[in-house]
Amino acid sequence: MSEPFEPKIVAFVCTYCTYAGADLAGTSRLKYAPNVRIVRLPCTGRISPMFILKALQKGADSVLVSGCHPGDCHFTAGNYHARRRWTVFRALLAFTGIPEERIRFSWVSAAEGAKFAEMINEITDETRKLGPFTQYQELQKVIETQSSY
Amino acid sequence: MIYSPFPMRVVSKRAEAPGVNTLKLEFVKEEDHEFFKANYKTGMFGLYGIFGEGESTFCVASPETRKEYIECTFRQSGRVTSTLASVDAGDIVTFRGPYGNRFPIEQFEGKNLLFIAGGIALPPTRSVIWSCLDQREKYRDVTIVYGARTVADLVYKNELDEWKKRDDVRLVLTVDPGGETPDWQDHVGFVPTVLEQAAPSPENTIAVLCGPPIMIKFTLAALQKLGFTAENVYTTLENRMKCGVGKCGRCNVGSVYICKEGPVFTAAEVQAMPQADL
Amino acid sequence: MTRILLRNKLDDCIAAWQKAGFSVLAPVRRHEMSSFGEVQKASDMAFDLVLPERTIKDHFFPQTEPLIKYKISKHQIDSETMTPPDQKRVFFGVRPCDASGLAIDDPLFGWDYKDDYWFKRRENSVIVTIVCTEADDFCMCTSVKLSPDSAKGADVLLRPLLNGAGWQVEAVSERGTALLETISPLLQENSEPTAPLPQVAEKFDVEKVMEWLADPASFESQFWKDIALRCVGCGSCTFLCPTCHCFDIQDEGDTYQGIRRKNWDSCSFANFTMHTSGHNPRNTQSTRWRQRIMHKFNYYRGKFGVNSCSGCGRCTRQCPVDMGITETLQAISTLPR
Amino acid sequence: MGIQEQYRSEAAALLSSGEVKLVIGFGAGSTADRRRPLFARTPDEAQKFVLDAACIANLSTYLVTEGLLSDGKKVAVFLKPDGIRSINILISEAQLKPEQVVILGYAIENGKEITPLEGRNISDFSIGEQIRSLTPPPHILQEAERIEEMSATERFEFWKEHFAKCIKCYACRQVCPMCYCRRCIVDVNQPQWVSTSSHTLGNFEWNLVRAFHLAGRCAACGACDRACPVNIPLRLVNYRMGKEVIDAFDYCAGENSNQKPVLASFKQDDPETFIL
Repeated sequence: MSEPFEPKIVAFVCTYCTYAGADLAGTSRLKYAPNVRIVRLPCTGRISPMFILKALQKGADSVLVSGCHPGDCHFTAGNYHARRRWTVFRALLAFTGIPEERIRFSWVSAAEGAKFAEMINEITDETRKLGPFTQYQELQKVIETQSSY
Repeated sequence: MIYSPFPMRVVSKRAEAPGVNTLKLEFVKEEDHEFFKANYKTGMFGLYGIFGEGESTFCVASPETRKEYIECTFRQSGRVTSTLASVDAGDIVTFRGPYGNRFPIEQFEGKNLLFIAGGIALPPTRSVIWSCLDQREKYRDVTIVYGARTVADLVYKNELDEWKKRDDVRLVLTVDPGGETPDWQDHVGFVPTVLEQAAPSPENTIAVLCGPPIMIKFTLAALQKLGFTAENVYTTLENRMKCGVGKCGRCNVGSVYICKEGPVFTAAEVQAMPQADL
Repeated sequence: MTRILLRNKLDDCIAAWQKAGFSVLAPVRRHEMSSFGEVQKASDMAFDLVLPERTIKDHFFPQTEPLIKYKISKHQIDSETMTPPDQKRVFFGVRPCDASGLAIDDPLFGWDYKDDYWFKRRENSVIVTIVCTEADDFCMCTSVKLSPDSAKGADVLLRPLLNGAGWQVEAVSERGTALLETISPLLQENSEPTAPLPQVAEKFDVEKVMEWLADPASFESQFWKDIALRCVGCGSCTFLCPTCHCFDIQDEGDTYQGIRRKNWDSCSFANFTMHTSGHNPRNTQSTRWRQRIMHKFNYYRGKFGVNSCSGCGRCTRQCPVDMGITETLQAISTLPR
Repeated sequence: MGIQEQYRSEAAALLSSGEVKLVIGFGAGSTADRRRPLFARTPDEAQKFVLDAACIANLSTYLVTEGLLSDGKKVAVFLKPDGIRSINILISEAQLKPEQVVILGYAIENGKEITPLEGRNISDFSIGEQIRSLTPPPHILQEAERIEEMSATERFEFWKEHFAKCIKCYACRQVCPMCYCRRCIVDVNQPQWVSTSSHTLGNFEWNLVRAFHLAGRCAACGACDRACPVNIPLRLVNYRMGKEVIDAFDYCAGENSNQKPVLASFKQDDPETFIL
């Protein structure tokens, strides 16, 4: 491995708060790590655990899920529902050996551009320390080779 | 290898009816084309695919007398057909085939031909129609009865016009009641009824019948009324397929594998199958 | 006088085969499941199993198999056909029912279009069958006209010695003869008696069953509806069957690249025959169970002259609701007619 | 009169009076220690019912068979407390109407003694306290604890080995009373969220999705675990999900039939310690 490891991070964000927050970070010229790929969704309530699995399947090293602070949901309660789901899904991932440090959850409002930039930097640094999620990525590699099982 | 398809280049795409498209495909590799030319007979089917989405089974709509291209006509309904419907000229799709049996058109020589089709089932019929019309001298009277739900749902509108103009083809067009437009000149009514009114003679006549199951059922009854025997009526069956070559185990009706022993059957053969499995 | 292979020579035997370029697979217990797996020494093998939970079919018709690798760009698609590995393999300790299963499926995979994925593996494999000395409540080979010492599908047949020290060895095919040559120094002449075969009771009269199934009136019999009531529609009986061969072809990947795969599929699944239009020719569990039985004991015989069942009994053994071929065929053979 | 005879005659009476159209119970199986689901439509057929300590299956799964209850008629079913718990969950998820189910309840103690349970309608049973205090069998508990103590890498390897065996026969789904979706997420192909192939990655995804969909809905009957032909310890992951839901939301699925499904409801002060 001659090239240094650059983590791939996928962020699923709600359009009303966190995406606007990310936008603010941009317009405020706050610099944050370019390792994050943002996927914008209407609400955290729309962020299915399937998305997280898909991101891992496609080679993400970390996943961030982020939306409006409790009480601020554009659809009133989407983030409350999402929070319950995350709690359970996070426990499931932990129990099956997918490290908790690789799946992050946050509330970032439209005003928190700085928080967003800081958080992305932090997650990128930590993921860099964790290294690539080879355990999961191996599974993808294996299916590309013919085997007699 | 057995499940490896031929790459095909899309020459053109033609919208036939709402949700129905025809693709004209040419072989990318000459050896694939040679194989197709050597093996294709009217009635056979293929698996048309797009890598990343999968394969879908439908007939080869072009006749065995014109093997430069493959034409296929399909309704957009699932994952594969939706993607196939979105290709443009120049794109690469795949074709696996030709598979299955054929309409025995040499046995039809010297006979009158009656073609009956409903809706999206004109494509398989059209393959036989052109195979016969391209050797017109070998056959006697040719009658085509074609119906669709609405005028818009009629496919191959250009060819319908062409057949209409020919004096060696009798074309009977119909649309279901309510499906006609103000300027519709042809029949209004269901295919079986219109067929009975047209009253083609069963004498020395072969009927080729393709359509949805419910239409087949009533049209067969009408044909019997007109004096046709089940042995002289040919039809095609279709089922979900994955391999096309008799291995994947899902297209059978009773003991008959549609992919290997079909898709062309006489009505007598279809009647001998367990009807509950159709 | 016949030749025998002693148990204590088995390690040498494996070594000899490995030296000759074979990998050796045998029944193993791994991760709380028994199946055929690669072994390095005799102690890896699980000889006490009547039958491993998984069949040998897994190694000829894997549960998922890459067929074609593809890369997509705007006006070009590069595809590469993937083929099974060339590895030569010895399957040691196969039960007669599992070995028969392979022979039963050969004509299907060779039906006009040859399935190279199956045959390449078949040609690279030598089957060493060990005759059964034990049977359990679910074994039913005798009911389908096979036996605990059937040589069908085998290249070498081993008969356990009564004293348990080894096996009497007999090559039953050319491939078997060639395999035994690689270990000829390890075999010895001997006339030890072999262990008796287990008693496997005939559970149904398969002739009577076939006769009933062949009767067109049976197709719509109420029998199917009654017997399949408790079927939950999982695929465990088909996936654990040594002869079930149905599959699906699926593309897996993203917009630019991926793999077309051949995956096990099961006639028990509702989606198996579902048309895109929503029409499903086999839309109830009873029609699907009828298809399974008809296919095995009527259609397959009509096409290939053999029933598609080798009597291993796994369908009943593993069924979550205690269904299976045995019960169904027993019921059919006792139907009033 | 033993419980078996008592329930046989009760089933027969329910059928002959026309109160129920069908009784789902157990009959003799293919070996001495097996019992199989038996469907009785006539009083005569009810005489074939067997009820003893080997009747461990959760028959409530048949109640969600497509079309079974659509005629509004009643069905009687033999159920243990875990089956009754399933019925509570199904009612709370609007999959069953309480008045359509007649329960012939029984309990098995110490794996051998079998006792009848009082009551016939779901409202007659109060199993709340019982199931909340119900701990899984010691071997499950020990195994779950052993996994919790592993490092993430070890845990991943543990499950990888188990999921590698999965053949996607979907027996776990098909026997589960809670898996009543007409179209399961794995059967959806536009888009294809979970790959249908049963390679380890596809199996991993399927098993995670299955476990997640059962979080806060599992009746802990163990049917999936028993049905799995390749012996994946599904009960462990179901147990862990159930525990999480109790710990985080003080919610125990199937305590009664008036619950709001845990993932379809929320409290404003739900815990969120992990959220940045």
